[in-house]
Amino acid sequence: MAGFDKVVSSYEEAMAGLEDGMTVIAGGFGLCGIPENLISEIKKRQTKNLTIVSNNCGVDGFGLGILLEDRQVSKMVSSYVGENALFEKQLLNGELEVELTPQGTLAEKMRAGGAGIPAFYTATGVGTPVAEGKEVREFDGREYLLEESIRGDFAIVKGWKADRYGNVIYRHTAQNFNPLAATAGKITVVEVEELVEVGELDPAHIHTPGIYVDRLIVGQFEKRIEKRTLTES
Amino acid sequence: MAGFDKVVSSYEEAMAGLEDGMTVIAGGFGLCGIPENLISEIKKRQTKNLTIVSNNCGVDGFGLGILLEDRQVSKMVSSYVGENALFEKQLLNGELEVELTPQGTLAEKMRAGGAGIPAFYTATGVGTPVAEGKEVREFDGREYLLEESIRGDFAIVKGWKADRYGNVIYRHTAQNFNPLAATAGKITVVEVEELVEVGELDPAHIHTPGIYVDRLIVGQFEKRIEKRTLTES
Amino acid sequence: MAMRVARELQDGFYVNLGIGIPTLVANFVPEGMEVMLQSENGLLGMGSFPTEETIDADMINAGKQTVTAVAGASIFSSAESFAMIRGGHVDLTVLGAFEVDVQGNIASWMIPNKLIKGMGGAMDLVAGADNIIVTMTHASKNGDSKLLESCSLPLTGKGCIKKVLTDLAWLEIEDGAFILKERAPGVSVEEIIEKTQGKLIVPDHVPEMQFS
Amino acid sequence: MAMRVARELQDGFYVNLGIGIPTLVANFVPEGMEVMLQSENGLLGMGSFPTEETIDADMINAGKQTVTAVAGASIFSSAESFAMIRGGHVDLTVLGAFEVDVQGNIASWMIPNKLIKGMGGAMDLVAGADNIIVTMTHASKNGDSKLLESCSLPLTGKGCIKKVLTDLAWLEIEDGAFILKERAPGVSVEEIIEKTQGKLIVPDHVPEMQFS
Repeated sequence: MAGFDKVVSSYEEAMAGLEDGMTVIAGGFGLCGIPENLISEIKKRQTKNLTIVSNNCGVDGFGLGILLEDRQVSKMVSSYVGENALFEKQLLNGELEVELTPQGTLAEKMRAGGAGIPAFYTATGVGTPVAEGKEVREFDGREYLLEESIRGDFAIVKGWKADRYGNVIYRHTAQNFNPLAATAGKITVVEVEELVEVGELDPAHIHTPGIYVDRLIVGQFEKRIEKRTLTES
Repeated sequence: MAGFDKVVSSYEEAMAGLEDGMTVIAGGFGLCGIPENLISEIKKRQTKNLTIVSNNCGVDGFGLGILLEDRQVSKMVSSYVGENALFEKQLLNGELEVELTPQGTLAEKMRAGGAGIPAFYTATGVGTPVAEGKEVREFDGREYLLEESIRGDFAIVKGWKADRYGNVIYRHTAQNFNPLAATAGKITVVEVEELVEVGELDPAHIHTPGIYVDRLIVGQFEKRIEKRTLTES
Repeated sequence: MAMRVARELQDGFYVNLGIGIPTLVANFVPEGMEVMLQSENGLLGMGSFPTEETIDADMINAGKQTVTAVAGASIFSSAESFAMIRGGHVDLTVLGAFEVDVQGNIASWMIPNKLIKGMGGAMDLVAGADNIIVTMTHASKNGDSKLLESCSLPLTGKGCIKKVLTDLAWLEIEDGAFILKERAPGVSVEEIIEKTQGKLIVPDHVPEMQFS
Repeated sequence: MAMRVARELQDGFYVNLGIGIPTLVANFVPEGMEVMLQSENGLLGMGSFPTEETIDADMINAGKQTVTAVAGASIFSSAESFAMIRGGHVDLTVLGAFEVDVQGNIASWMIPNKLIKGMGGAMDLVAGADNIIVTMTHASKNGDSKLLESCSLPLTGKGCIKKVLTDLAWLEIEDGAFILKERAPGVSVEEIIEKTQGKLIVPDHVPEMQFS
């Protein structure tokens, strides 16, 4: 790897350095735009005691859900974990700690982490269990909570197309948390569907500039659909 | 104007409702990507006692500089005002109040204003005159300043192409503060070079979604170059 | 209920419809009126469900259903999506709830020791919008009122709800009371009084809902 | 000076070069090494100045000069640009100054009652980067040292500077002192001592700068 070439040749290499007890920030919303193969690699490595920051925790048997099977995750920071029986079981058993975080606050925490903003105020969660232990402060007559930013040892991200420099674009709503996660990892690993030539992406269309990306790999994706809904006709 | 059609037919209409004493947030960096004609319209209206939030204040005779000629501006919130003799004169005379704000903090204040974040912490400016009167707080062993967000009665923005719904894209580095300003106006007015059909812009390429835009107008632009630098050959 | 919500729409409204019942509202947008649906996973301009030919795993809504985008849609990150929501740029938010009380508090995300799914975007939605309609059944299956003097479940938001639509009534919240504004077709004022636990103000005349 | 700064570059570095002298560094990037220049107005991958044919008012750098973009460049908003800077994603920042002191403080933006241009992005740059090189003349035109025990002008940043390059020397700041690391060609240690007001540590051997 010389200069700005971020491409690595294997998933082993992509996740090299991941250790027990680390924090991993993952892109994706539901099963849409999740870094499927990077998650599988984490399972393969059997890294334990991980803190995972991700809006959801996949489903039983797919996505981040597979990391629950061997109890690799000790803490989840998520906004919604509804569709996962194993998750609920481990949570109720006390095997898994969950920090439920409002979706917009979670997104902003990731962005802030990447942007060198250690904390910000938001009205979201005032007067709710989310406010417990947090500073409440008034601005302009309204109450706001102080929320601290999140950074991860690793960020795992699913892109659509990228060039070797790590400039990434996302496809449709598979964008979601991915560009935010990408800014917030000490080591940011992106897997994409397609590698394009440097210069092929319009500079104004790039969602994640290469400066945020440490490692890049091209993968094959199942892209499972969680709720297949069709229009009649 | 029905539904989502944001197009207005005159600059008078575009700036209707601007009153003495209001706060106007303007996009642009130097003379690049400035809303030239919206600024001219403000001059024409002779609105007084304005607070202008903009990274720069144009130059003598062009851009925001023309609003100084008839003393329409009572306060500027800017990071850099170096290239403007009239500005410096009014500042030293005490006719003009200036709140010098670090460029990144200014950008973040606009974004936060649009995003419902009343305040955030940043390391920028700690231990400098910028910190005067501001809370300093430690996170993870480092000191940060509390900075409050900015909103404006109007935001004036220069785009490249837009559709009638107010979806806007910017051209090259004329993007700069424009998408941030666009989110932070109670009334956001965008002038563009070209109107395209609804559906012509790729949803993933839109820099400013139409939800932020109240009025849209197509204009002619001088696009003056401040420092013409050429390569030899 | 979706039909009644649709009456609150205005031409040019950007609307976030929660998951479930509220989604149906999209089907009742009046002729000649344009509204644009925001889905908090990062889509402004949500269209109908796709066909077999156009279904795409990369195009879903906040309910994780496959959807399409209308012409003029924009797609963005979750941070940008909640910047819109938190920043008050969405004109109307419709969402479900377990309980609402006379102080405008809402509980919609958690039943201790029973249901822990997470709040998703609901806390951001109720904190960011001025104009919120809560849609829910007036009472639970075993008859307990969901319109309370004080919410018993963990809150989603404090003092943020002003309009409630149930299967029985349209109510507004003002000065610590529910004001009964409209009855659902065929529902008596007495039934609404009986099934409302929180303070209820009943005007002399309570019209039946109109749906046109 | 630009040649000496270029020696601090590493292959794959993202670099923000201030306005003025530092910009020249781009001309001395060693053969076979790639660096990418960040310009805080929203451009990563700044290229050379344009020709008459390619000049474009919409393509400028932070010094407001017309520039081009290299292949693989990206363009973004000012908020995104300073997210990169503030978030510590830029590997090296080079900028000018009026004064630097032994505590690593820097003053570069204001001379009271004389020069009020504003700090631009300088305060963000010094707060966001770990690796900063200040480039300036060692002394002012009337001979006053700019390497001080304590800055006299309003600060741009506190305790953030570790490396200083002047027309006379390369110095590092450690534990409340300047450490003299290298002399400019033909400059004596005595001259550097004479023109440095802040505490200066002079090792036994002070090599002359190498530029290859």
